[in-house]
Amino acid sequence: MIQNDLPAIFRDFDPIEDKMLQVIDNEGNVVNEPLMPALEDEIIIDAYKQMLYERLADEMAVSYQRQGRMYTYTPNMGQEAIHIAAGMNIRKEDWVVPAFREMGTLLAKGVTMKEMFLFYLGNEQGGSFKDAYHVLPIAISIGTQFHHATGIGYSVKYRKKDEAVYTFIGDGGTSEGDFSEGLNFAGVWQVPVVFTIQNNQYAISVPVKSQTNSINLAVKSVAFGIPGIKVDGNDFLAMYLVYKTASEYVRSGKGPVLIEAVTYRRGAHTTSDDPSKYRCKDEETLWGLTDPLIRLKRFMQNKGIWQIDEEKLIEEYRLEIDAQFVDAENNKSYPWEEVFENMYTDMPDELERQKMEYAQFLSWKEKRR
Amino acid sequence: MIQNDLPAIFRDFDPIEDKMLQVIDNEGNVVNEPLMPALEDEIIIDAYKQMLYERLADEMAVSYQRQGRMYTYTPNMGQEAIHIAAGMNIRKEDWVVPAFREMGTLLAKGVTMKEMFLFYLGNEQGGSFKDAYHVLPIAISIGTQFHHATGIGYSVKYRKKDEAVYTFIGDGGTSEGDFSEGLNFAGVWQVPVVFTIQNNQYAISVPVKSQTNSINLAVKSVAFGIPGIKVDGNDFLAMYLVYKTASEYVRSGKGPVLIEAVTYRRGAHTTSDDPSKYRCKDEETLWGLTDPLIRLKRFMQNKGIWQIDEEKLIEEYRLEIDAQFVDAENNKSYPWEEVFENMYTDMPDELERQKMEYAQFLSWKEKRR
Amino acid sequence: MSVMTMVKAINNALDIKLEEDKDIVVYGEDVGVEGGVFRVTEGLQQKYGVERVFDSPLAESGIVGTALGMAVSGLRPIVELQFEGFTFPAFNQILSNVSRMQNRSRKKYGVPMVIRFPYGGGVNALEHHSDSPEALFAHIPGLKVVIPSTPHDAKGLMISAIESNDPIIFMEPKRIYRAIKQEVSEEKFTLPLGKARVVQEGTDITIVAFGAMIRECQRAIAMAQETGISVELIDLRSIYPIDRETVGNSVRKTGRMLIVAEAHQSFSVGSELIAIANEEAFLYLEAPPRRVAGFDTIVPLAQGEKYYIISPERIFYEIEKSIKF
Amino acid sequence: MSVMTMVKAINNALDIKLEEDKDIVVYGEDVGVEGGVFRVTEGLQQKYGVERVFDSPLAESGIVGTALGMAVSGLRPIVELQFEGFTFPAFNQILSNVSRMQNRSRKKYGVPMVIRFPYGGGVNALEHHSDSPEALFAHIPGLKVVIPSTPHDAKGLMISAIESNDPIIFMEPKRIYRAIKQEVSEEKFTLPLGKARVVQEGTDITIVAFGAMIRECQRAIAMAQETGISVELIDLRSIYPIDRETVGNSVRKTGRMLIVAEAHQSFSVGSELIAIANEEAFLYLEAPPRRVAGFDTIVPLAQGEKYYIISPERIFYEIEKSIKF
Ligand SMILES: Cc1ncc(C[n+]2csc(CCOP(=O)(O)OP(=O)(O)O)c2C)c(N)n1
Ligand SMILES: Cc1ncc(C[n+]2csc(CCOP(=O)(O)OP(=O)(O)O)c2C)c(N)n1
Ligand SMILES: [Mg+2]
Ligand SMILES: [Mg+2]
Repeated sequence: MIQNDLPAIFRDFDPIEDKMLQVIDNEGNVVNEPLMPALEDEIIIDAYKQMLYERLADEMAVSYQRQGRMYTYTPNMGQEAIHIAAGMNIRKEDWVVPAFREMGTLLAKGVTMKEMFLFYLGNEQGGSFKDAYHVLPIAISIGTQFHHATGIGYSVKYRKKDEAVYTFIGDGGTSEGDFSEGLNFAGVWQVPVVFTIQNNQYAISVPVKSQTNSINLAVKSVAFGIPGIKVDGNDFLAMYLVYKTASEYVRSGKGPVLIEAVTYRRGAHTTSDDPSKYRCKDEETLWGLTDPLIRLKRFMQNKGIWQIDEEKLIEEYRLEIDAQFVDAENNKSYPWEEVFENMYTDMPDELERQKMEYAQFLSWKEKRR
Repeated sequence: MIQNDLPAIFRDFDPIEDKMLQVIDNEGNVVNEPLMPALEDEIIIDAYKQMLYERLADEMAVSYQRQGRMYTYTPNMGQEAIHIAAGMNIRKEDWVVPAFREMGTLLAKGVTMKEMFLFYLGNEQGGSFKDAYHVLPIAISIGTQFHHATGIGYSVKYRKKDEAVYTFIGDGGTSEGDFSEGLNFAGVWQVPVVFTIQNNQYAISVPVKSQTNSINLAVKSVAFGIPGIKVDGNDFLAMYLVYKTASEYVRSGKGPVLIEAVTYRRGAHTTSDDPSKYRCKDEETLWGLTDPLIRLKRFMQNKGIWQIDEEKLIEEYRLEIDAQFVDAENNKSYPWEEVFENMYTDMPDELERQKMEYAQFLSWKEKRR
Repeated sequence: MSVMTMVKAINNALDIKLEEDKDIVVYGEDVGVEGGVFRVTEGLQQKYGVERVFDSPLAESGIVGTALGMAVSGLRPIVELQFEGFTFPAFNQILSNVSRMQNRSRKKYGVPMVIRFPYGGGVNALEHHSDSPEALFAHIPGLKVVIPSTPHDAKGLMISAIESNDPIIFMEPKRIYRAIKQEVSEEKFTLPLGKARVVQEGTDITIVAFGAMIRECQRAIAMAQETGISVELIDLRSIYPIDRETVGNSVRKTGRMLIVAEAHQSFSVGSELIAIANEEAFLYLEAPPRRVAGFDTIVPLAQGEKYYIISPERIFYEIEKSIKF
Repeated sequence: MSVMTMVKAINNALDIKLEEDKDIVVYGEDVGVEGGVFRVTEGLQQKYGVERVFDSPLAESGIVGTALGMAVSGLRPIVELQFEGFTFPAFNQILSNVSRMQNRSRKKYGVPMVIRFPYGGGVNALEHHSDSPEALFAHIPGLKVVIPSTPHDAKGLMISAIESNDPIIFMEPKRIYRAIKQEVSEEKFTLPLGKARVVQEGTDITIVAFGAMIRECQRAIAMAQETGISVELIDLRSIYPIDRETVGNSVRKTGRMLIVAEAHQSFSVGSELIAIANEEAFLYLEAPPRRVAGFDTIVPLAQGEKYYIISPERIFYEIEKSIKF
């Protein structure tokens, strides 16, 4: 049963009534003054910078891929407000259980672009996010990550730690059994998990209306007795407010929450995908008007706090990102033994044997040359 | 999105408000006169007889098992109103996709007690429900049946047939991923399926409050954009009304519905289970007061249409049921070839070979004697 | 005849059957407008409409489970699972229901359905996109498991699979989806399920393989030929049932056997084939039949995959070892 | 020492570890108040509280998936799946995440967890309650698969499994849950994972088996002894990794091998063992190693199960055939 001590926004934006929380409109005008989060200008500027960094890193990743320097990549463009707002509310000790399209959040947790690049260059070292504290690797099998987050939530609660868990999924992912099961376990166990649906309107080519007949995605929370809220995912200030509220809520031990962040995947599904097959330019243009960077920039301009030399920043970021890419690209070290060595803590004899046989083959091959 | 042309009861008993539809109370008094279904006395009498038959068959099955004449059995006691009300609204051409605790509905569709007994005597012939039209065998893997029902619904819709599909699940089953996925597919495809949750308060030993944090089970329909309703599952008249309304709704092509029938598993989970380990006598006694047979009988008595010589009927039914059991018990025919012959339409050579090898072993064994 | 890739050949098979039989429906993730992420269903929705060729919600258990419902009620569904790595959310429906419904219902209900998906490594993919799980499906009684190695076979086997009244797991080696082009008849034709094909006759050693490995074996065989070794190559085509007769005949002739398959070595199709060789040709064996297989490890990402993937050279190495035994 | 059934021995192992290590939690369907449908967790909730021993919602994917979350964050979960037939909703979590997390995270995250469930036939059960799916788990790299055949082994192996930092599939032969009683130490002890046990030495033929089949083999061996055949019996204990050394040594000694296992014959543990025998002892083989196995059919319900289930007589029949080869 949902508690009565729900934060006001969860009551005011009841997904059953299909309301959506918004703070600024596409022009950057504040449409809901009372909800305006009390953020120092510095913080807003920093947020914009982080979004810009993600945007650039993403663009560059796409172009490295186009140049044939990297394998298939999954663009993030258009979804930065969600990632950065989440990142700003996630503390060092909190856990992130990613899906695969929240680069900005990973960066905030200490994952480097070099690692991301290394991952998309086909090296597991990159995907392990080794030095990022309490970040799980990407879970490609969609939906499964909800259970992992809930399980971590149980650990945290069991050990009475002050840690929250953040996990993500796409709109398409809400159809998987694990999505529902995961929320259901979280509801029963009342674990400190913030579940985010990034509703970017498509699962590859399939529009969200073909995924479900529900009035929105946030309302799915009702089935599991969890508070849910639908929010404009391209409105950084709205996302910030919601993450702040949700974080406080789950940290205070009141149980999990579900956020539907309404956004748009401005790029292709992956670099192997061609969206023109399944959606029209008009639609892309319309959604383009809601772009989170443009909106936050306009807000800052309206407010008179836009003092960013964007061109210089772009230049600077580009150099830095490229340096990281080149670093990753130059990392050609993948000793063959690595294939075997991470499978088990206690490596089975059988694997040792296979490794030895392979070494024999390699030395035969060497000799043959 | 849920249609606006929803039948009134779905609007009046919105599961979001946790309302429960009821027509008569435990004393058999009508508590909601306007909802009283217009049923001829004969029909009500017939319903009672069917419920009585199921009750007796169930009791006898338990006792055969106790006598060591049958393997583990799954009692139905207390849930008869749901089964018979469903059965009376399911037409010959409609489909039934059972879980494993809706014996009365199966009987209404033409399954015989002999078959049920044969199944619990360990013979697949019983479980195949060979002569019952459009009835699937029992799906033991909980939740999976929701997809089968939805798929059949798609067939029916695709081929423009006037057939509805009825499927069932327990309260525990609502936690399985397939429960949610199945409802979600049904919502998107708008198929003519009536989904029933028999909320008998327990999944083996686990109470429904440990299954989910949602305010009730009917409300889960909201997550899939399907109309849902919570109904007193021990009130035959309420169940009848709901099945009649739901059947008309799905047959008219408006899409699926979800029914939560609130009931109580008066018996053990199976004959190997001992409920005293996990629930108290008081609880059982309280729920006993809501027993569907007692209530309907009182209603009939109140209405003055109780003209059943129950003792005679019980005698008669018992004889008939026992005859069917003895018939099943005497069916000792299970030729060994049957193990192989139903696996494929086109039997693989490999299976032929295994069959032949087994025949060789059997003849060796024969000779050795 | 026209030149086809495997993608085109399967597309053509689906097209022919959709045209012929109104009971056939095709669905899965992105198979509609998009025509599948590998374009195997391209153009079919346009031609046959959204009721017959369509996108499903993103849920594999649902895709397979609803297909079973369709199959028992008169349709003949063909479903696509997007990658082999995403068949596992559907594993319970496949193992607990699809494979069992005929037996459970004592054949009251038939299960004419095809579950098709790309599988295998060699395409520089992310995790879950390079696996070869055929042994997992082949161990489940009630299924048939089919794997083509050429466009021609893909078409003939797919049509047979669709016409079969048993549930078929149809695994498509994605590595050669477009890498091999071949003249294939535009007409309808079928190939028998459960029968292997002798790709090339030989006398010194038998190689059994399937899918994308056939091409690698042919390359290795060319190397072997240079050293005067005559290799017989068998393309299984069907993993279950496995063609014991063809394998047995060959091994009785050559006395030696290698099995080349990408999957993890332990508990693989190779293990089964060694058992079969022992059962069928024990007295003829001149060297221990051996597996050239993937390791018991996760298939590495692109940078490490070269170690895992079976090269013609590695096959040749094993041929030589066996001959020298 | 005290006399224990396997149920009691496992319960005792869980008890010892729960007592010792606060990071251990035990959960699954009905494992709390009920103590599990087979009573393996009986009394543990009372003793250790509902936070450490508890009922989960009815969803196997959730049980395993949440356990993985717990394992990577410092707990050591032991989860029960109610029957082997209900492990498959969790198959995706097991194959796609549990088995892969160490490799995927380059060992940043350990996965110390045990997934335990009863399996196997011979108890007159409904469908899905008589299966032996060990080969399906053994083919998944990243897992270890353990099966005990006695109360003593069950205890020692369970404690080792719990203490292992790798994820363990622990399969409990339900048919001998209570059928075998044995003196077992009350103290804590472990048994090495991955090592087989030579149950009885012999010279004419090697039988490899595990779980409930050990007892059936012993009965067959008694029959063989009467005809003067000396049998060596190996209890695998671990299906993956499989103890190639012990098996190889034995087959090199006896020259003959039978594998006795309930699962469907094709693509089974038996197939793997025949491959191993060929790799390890080819020149010593005097007869083709053979599988005494279940058919490639669904395990029949009670009335038909007698045909499927492996009797001592059928084992003896195969011993004789091998010896006479
Ligand atoms: C279980 C599973 N099935 C299929 C896929 C293949 N796949 C990768 S991304 C994707 C679409 C996901 O859509 P959505 O959940 O909306 O996330 P988005 O890509 O839009 O961020 C699919 C089908 C997968 N990764 N996992
Ligand atoms: C997938 C799956 N998991 C576990 C089981 C074992 N099992 C059989 S009945 C049952 C409880 C079912 O509870 P509920 O859904 O409430 O139905 P009820 O038995 O109360 O009718 C369980 C766990 C199963 N049959 N299928
Ligand atoms: Mg999306
Ligand atoms: Mg129940």
